[in-house]
Amino acid sequence: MRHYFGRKLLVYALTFVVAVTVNWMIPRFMPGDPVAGMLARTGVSQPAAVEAMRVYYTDLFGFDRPLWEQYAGFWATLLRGDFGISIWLFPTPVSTVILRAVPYTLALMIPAVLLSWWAGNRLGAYAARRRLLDNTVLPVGYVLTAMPYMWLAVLLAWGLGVVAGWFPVAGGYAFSLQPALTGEFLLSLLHHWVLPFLSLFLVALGGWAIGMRNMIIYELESDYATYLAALGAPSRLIRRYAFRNAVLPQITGLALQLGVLVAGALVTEIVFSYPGLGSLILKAIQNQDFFLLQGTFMFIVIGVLVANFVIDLVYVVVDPRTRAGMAGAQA
Amino acid sequence: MTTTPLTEGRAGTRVVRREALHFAVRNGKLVTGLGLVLVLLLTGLLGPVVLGVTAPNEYVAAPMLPPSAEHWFGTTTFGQDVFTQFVYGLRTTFAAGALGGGIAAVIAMVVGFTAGYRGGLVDEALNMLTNVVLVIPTLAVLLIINAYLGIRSVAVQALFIGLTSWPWAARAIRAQTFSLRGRDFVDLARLSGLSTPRIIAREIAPNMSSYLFMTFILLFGGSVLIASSLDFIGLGPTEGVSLGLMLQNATQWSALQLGLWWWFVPPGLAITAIVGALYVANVGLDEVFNPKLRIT
Amino acid sequence: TPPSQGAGPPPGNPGNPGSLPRNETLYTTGTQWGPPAHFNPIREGDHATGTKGLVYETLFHYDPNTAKLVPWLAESGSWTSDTVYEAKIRSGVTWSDGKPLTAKDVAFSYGLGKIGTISFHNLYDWLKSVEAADDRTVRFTFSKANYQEWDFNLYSRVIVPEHIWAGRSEEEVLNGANDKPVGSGAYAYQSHDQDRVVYVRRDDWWGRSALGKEPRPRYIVDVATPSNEVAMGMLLQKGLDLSNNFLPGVANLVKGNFGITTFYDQPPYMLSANTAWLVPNTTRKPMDDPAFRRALAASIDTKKIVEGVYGNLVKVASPTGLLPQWDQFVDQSVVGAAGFAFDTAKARRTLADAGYRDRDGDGLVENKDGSKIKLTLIVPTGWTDWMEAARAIATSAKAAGIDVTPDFPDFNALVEKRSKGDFDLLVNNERQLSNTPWTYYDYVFQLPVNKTQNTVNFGRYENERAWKLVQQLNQVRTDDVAGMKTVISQIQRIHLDEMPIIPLWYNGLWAQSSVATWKNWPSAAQGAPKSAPVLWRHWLELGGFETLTQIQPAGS
Amino acid sequence: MTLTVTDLRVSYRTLGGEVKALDGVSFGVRDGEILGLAGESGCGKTTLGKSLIRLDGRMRHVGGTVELDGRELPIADDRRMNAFRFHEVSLVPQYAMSALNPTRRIGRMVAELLKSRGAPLDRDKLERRLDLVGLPREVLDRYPLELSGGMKQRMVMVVSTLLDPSLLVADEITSALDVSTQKAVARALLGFRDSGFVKSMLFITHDLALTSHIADTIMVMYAGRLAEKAPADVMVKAPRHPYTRMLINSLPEVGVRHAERPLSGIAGSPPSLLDPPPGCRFRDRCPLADEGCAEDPPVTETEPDHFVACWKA
Amino acid sequence: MLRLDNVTKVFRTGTFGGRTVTAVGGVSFDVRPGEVVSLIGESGSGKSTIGRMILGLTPVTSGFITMDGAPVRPGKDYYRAVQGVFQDPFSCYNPVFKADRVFALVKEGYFPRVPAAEWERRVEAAVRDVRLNPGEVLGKYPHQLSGGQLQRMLIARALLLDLKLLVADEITSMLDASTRIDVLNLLAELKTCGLGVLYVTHDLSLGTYLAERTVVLRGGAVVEMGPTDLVFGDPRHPYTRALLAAVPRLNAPWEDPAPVTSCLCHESGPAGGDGRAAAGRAAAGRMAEAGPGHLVACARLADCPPA
Ligand SMILES: Nc1ncnc2c1ncn2[C@@H]1O[C@H](COP(=O)(O)OP(=O)(O)OP(=O)(O)O)[C@@H](O)[C@H]1O
Ligand SMILES: Nc1ncnc2c1ncn2[C@@H]1O[C@H](COP(=O)(O)OP(=O)(O)OP(=O)(O)O)[C@@H](O)[C@H]1O
Ligand SMILES: [Mg+2]
Ligand SMILES: [Mg+2]
Repeated sequence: MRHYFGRKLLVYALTFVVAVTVNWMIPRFMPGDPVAGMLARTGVSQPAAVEAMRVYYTDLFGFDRPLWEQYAGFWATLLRGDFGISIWLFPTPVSTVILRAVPYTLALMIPAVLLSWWAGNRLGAYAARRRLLDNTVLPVGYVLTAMPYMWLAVLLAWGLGVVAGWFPVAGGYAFSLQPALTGEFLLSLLHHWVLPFLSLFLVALGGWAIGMRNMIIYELESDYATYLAALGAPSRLIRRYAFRNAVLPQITGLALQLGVLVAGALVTEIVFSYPGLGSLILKAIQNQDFFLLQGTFMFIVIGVLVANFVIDLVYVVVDPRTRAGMAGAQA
Repeated sequence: MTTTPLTEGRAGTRVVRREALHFAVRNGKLVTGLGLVLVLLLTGLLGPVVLGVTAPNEYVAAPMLPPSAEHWFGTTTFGQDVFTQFVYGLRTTFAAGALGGGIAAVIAMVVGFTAGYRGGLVDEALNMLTNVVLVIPTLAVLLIINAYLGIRSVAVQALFIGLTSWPWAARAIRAQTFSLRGRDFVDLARLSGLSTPRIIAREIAPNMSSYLFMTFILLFGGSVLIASSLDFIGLGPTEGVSLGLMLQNATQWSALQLGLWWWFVPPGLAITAIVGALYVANVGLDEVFNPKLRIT
Repeated sequence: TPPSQGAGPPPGNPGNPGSLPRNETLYTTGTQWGPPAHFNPIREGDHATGTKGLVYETLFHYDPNTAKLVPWLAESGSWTSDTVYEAKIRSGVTWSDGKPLTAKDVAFSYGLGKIGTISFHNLYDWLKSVEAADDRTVRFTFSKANYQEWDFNLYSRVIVPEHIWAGRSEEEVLNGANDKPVGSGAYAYQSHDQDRVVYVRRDDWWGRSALGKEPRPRYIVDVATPSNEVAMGMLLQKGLDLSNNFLPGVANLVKGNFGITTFYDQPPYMLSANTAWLVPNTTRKPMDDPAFRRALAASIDTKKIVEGVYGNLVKVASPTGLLPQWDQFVDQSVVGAAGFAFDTAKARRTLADAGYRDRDGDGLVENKDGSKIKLTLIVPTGWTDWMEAARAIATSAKAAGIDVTPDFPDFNALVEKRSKGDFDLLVNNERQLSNTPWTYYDYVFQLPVNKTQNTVNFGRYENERAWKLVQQLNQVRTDDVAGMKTVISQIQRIHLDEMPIIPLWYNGLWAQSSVATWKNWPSAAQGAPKSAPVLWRHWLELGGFETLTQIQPAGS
Repeated sequence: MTLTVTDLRVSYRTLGGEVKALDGVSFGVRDGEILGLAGESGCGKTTLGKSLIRLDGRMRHVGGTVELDGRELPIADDRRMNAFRFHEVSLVPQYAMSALNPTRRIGRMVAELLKSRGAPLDRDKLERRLDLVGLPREVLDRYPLELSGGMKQRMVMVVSTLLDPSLLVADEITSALDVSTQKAVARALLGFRDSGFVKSMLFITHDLALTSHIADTIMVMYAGRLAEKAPADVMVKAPRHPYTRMLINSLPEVGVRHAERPLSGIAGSPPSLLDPPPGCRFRDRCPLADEGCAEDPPVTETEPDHFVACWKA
Repeated sequence: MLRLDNVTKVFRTGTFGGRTVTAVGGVSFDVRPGEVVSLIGESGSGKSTIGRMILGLTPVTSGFITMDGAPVRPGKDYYRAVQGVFQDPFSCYNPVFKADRVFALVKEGYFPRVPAAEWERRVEAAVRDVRLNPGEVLGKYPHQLSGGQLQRMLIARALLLDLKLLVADEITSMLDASTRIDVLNLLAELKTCGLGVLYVTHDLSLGTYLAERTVVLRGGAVVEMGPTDLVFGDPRHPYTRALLAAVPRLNAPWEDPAPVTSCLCHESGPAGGDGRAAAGRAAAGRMAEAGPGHLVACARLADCPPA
């Protein structure tokens, strides 16, 4: 057990260091001067003023110090949870900007990932059972997974949003509301959440359904299933076992897919102007706000690492094989 | 006298191959999937030649024309012919998929074969690398690297996709190699004086050719999707036209809001069709090569 | 739920923190592309829209239609001598915290310019001192009277309350978020979130009685939409009342029956806001040759851009580049003699006459010394309309024999190239409509050329005479229209002969409004208001605020 | 007779056609009898075992009947057959190593399996049987992974016989074990029969020596047909079919040295079952074969309980 | 010819070699030209590992393996003289290629300059040497050949080289009883030509059939070794006895050896796997001599009477 987690933690630590380093390098090696860019964007018109401001802000952001010092400083501030100040949203601290966006992204991601996983697995298991379902669920599943996230999102926004008018197409809650713990506000949150959720959910759903269907078929061919069938066990029991065993690789799959799902969430948010990290990243890129970009990226990395770790934990709980293997139990 | 007891499990690959072909041509999934991809590929390859247009982004007609006999897919807000863009876009998209998938496959193969064959510390180290790349949310990295270097061409885009999308495939290949490495013919090749790279290339790889092909198919599909996502966010190549860029353009110029569905739907549908067909073909292949799946 | 930002219940509406009544709320967008970051009006470039104009105010507004300053916080102002300007501050103006606004606040606000890194610091190159002569009089003493530029300052600089700002450090003045702004304006900040700012009308605003003006919406919600198509979707859903984004293809919606209006109901649909210029790097061959620049100017099919890229939402610029609002300053005789228009044949002729010939038969001309001409036109990546336009420019230049290739670097990279002069051609539109064409000529001709040129004269064009004339123009009194015209005519002659910068088209004053909730939007129609229908930064003083007072609830 | 198999024909559907894996096999197993089934690889042993309990997807029942305790087994009807499985016929499969669900504790799996067959778990009985095969009771709380191969093998034996079936089919259950474990497992099987947990047994292996220790009667198959069936000692000492004889002669005994007594194998290989030639199937390899062998040899009872299918016997 | 001197193999397993498994501990024996030595033991006793170490497929952890006095250096020169044949003939052939590719590989590796016709002649000769009909086996895919044919072709392949030692790792366990005997007879023939054979098996009866000498392994250590008739005829170690007793014989009932309670060597419980303990035992209790060349790993051999 210690061994298993030691190894995992090593991977995570390494990933973290790599991510932080890549992250740190970004603004330093980007073409162009971020401060000059920021000033150019603000449209200050007097050349003399711009020059004075450029000197001032370069110093403020510390771009003039030696690289190693910047790197060390980056780690130091990072470990303090300080991501610096956003250039684009100057003078808002990056952490504030991110923390404002995170709840939206999480509210989108977590249900979409978990529900699609759950429903996809159910669906796949059903499909593996019946030819009719197999011939309907499967093609639909393929079409869904093969869809570019944004395309489906835009179609949904257009169809259910603009044309049908059932759902709003932008924002996290109605623009006429102020955040408050009222039913109206919560309802509005939900109302705005539906479409982005749906587009994420649908695309992911197909993938899981297909994966599950294939897994189940393999499991149903496995020796223990054959043995149970030879002993006349009802197919309900066999399927239950097969499902349980087929779910295990799907859990690993969830960990593998996390990166992709995050990416999907980002793109979807962009389409729906959902005020989460995705929209933020796009803006940070468009405005070359590297501090914000670094912050969001760091946040995503940490999020993915934590999620992976949780999945690892879950896996250990549900799969006796890892546990036995970890304890060093050999037959 | 026949010397060929057709015992199960010992049935060699030749039989598997003959059988594979037999099942391949009868496998609906495989045939539809590959057929669809082929049709689209041919459209992409031959379309531009047949149309005889060299600049798909030229303004050639009145803007916002709906589909007609003259402009099959209508025109854009600028008066570009959507069908011309579409066939060119198919080309680019296939190129991005093939290149990105190809690069990823090569990396995956190098890493997977090396790790699986060498084992030990090399394996551990490569595994670590794989895991790191796997855990890092690659699209986010891609976004950033893209923003950093700026992507001007499909080749560079494909390179980045290839560099980030290999880990799962490397893992899978590693596992396969690992099991093949234990097979005696590998030892026998060693005893015949073959070097490690040659053993991998000549003994192990041919054995997993169907597997490698399936991996490539999946990487290809993934590449197409990632490329279109990047294009869509505006991090695609700035020149030329791809299905993703068409989508981006259509969206940015409010094609749907203005009712220009013919600008927006075909590229998305084509991406879906390419990727979906590849996936379906993959399942088909799986069924062809894996007798267990065949009966269902 | 996201953390709730800002103040508690809105002052005008204590009982109901929840929903804003639709018929009293104006939803706008297109003014900013991200979360409102701060409410510091001193940071003029990036404060939340409305900080200046709704919350904080200026001494004057400017009405482009009458070309006159409109007294605002100042009830009048005048030059008491050649170098002394006195502004009379209105009495009865109070800050939103109840304290009176006095001349001392004004003196204090202008005094902030002494901070070296404040954006209007260069005012002090020619402004000697600011003092409050008494409670209502502010006296500005100049070392050099730049009348044109001063008027611009009069309606551009905000007045902040001294009793709050005096205690702030320089750092905070410059970089503080000022998230509880105390202003004198018609609206008070109510709340903001990542994608919106909400302002609520101050019913005790001084201007109701003093100006007789009352903005109609009780609430203004400025929505930060990330993209045009989303804005268009919301406009169609009637979730927005005014979109100040460039919405490509909106002409279709105006013509169709979607309840969406623009200033004109036919091309160009929009008023003009600024000029897009093609900037040649005049330090490079062959752009250092006026003849080549003129040929380049004539080679560009701007009409194709206007129609193809913008769907007729913009207008082809006059050869002088001066906005339509400045028509009176265009010397038609000069234009007639030296102006240019799209004419590929003429461009070819000009090139040939100047010695640029196609020597190797590839259809593209070479330098006089026979070397190849290969020019790159840079436009920031992601600026799709400009990217499209750049492609069109390249195509039509090629048709005239000039090899131009569009390239799309990142914005920051472009800024760096631009400021270092490391480019061939670029497109720029950074100067907006103002009270005087001087701002344009300042942009075109400013000298000296520095190692880095960060806001003006990117093409590094050096013409001492022209720069002298521009400075001379600056010192013509703003009511001396004839004097202005005389100087401007000479500048125009130089501009058209030398063509240091090529005007392309006028960007629109993007404004598309929905009539579902609010009506009487500014329009060219008879009887309709003519003010600028935008809430962009700096435009509230140019008529945007007046628009708020003109619109009416659709139901009324 | 517990089991009576009459002219059983089963084939596999393949691309090349029908593989006639069982081509008219008839035999009987008495109460309390262990029938050892031996023969070269591919002769149809597993097929026979499977036919008695569950035909897999590609198998087809072509003809013949199987009677157990006087009732005919509906072997071609998967649904009706279910009632007999486990209760009447049971199986210890070749793949015992992987026959247990890897993600369930064994005890729980057994309980669930029994419940699904409508028989409550009798924990005492289970534990007694575990004792009998020498398994600690803790195995019930373990996952299959935590058991060694031999332990799994014995566990599966216990599970398969929990409902005291009339017939137990044990297919190659010792092939993967080394000699000492093999011995323990074989002994346990005998114990099961002796304790009456199973009435009779079909013990399939290709190891004639091992069969001779366990089985009361040995049946040797060749290419989908019965070659010879006789009591174990008779089979070992006085086989009559040339194939059996050659097979037994090719088995080296411990201590037999090449230098002293070189043994010889059987040249050639069995015919393809896709399209077997008519007549005696051993003909091509048989030193005694002549024209007469071109006709199918009938199975004849040369002595009581000794059946041979050979013209020359 | 081949000597193993106190050879030990420790496998590192787990993350970065966190744990170790001693598969072989302190094994010493030798193989002379024209001699068959059989290596016998239960599954996991380290037989294959020894074979692989001799073939240079697995590096030795400690101890020495020498061939004609020179330490083993895996490479073409070594493999010219020492070759192996493995357990599963079906897995020795790459199913993708024709079976005679194994010959082609040999040519490529060792005789690249031999003309094709000459090579063909040599291959056919070798194939005939193993009593196969070249026309029947060449140019076919592995699945078209029987296990015996395949196994014999592997031996033919080895014969193409100037072979001195053949490591035969369970070469008959996948074969039918009748084919098995054919292959064994072939080996017996070869050894008369001076070939040394290390015959690895867990089937005791096969071990005795060919071998001059027998080495019994348990948990990676030698338990008993010596001339085959002595080891089998007069097993002295309780483990050897138990092993022998468990072998099913056609004509004799299973016997249960009298439990040797007094013997220190005897332990109940699973035998395989704990190589470390076995190695420790073997090192501590030196091998005692029970007869001419008959060594037993027993500290108190005198206390154990012959059966
Ligand atoms: N699934 C299958 N599809 C086609 N043919 C099969 C299948 N399974 C078995 N056979 C064929 O049926 C015949 C009998 O096979 P079976 O498995 O019963 O032999 P066996 O005596 O059990 O052999 P072994 O000792 O190798 O287990 C063989 O010729 C084999 O090739
Ligand atoms: N590559 C390896 N890594 C780790 N342990 C190994 C490796 N190879 C073998 N072992 C271990 O070494 C021991 C001896 O294995 P080996 O294969 O030599 O046994 P064997 O006697 O040949 O058994 P069998 O009869 O099953 O072939 C076993 O415990 C095995 O688990
Ligand atoms: Mg079998
Ligand atoms: Mg072995």
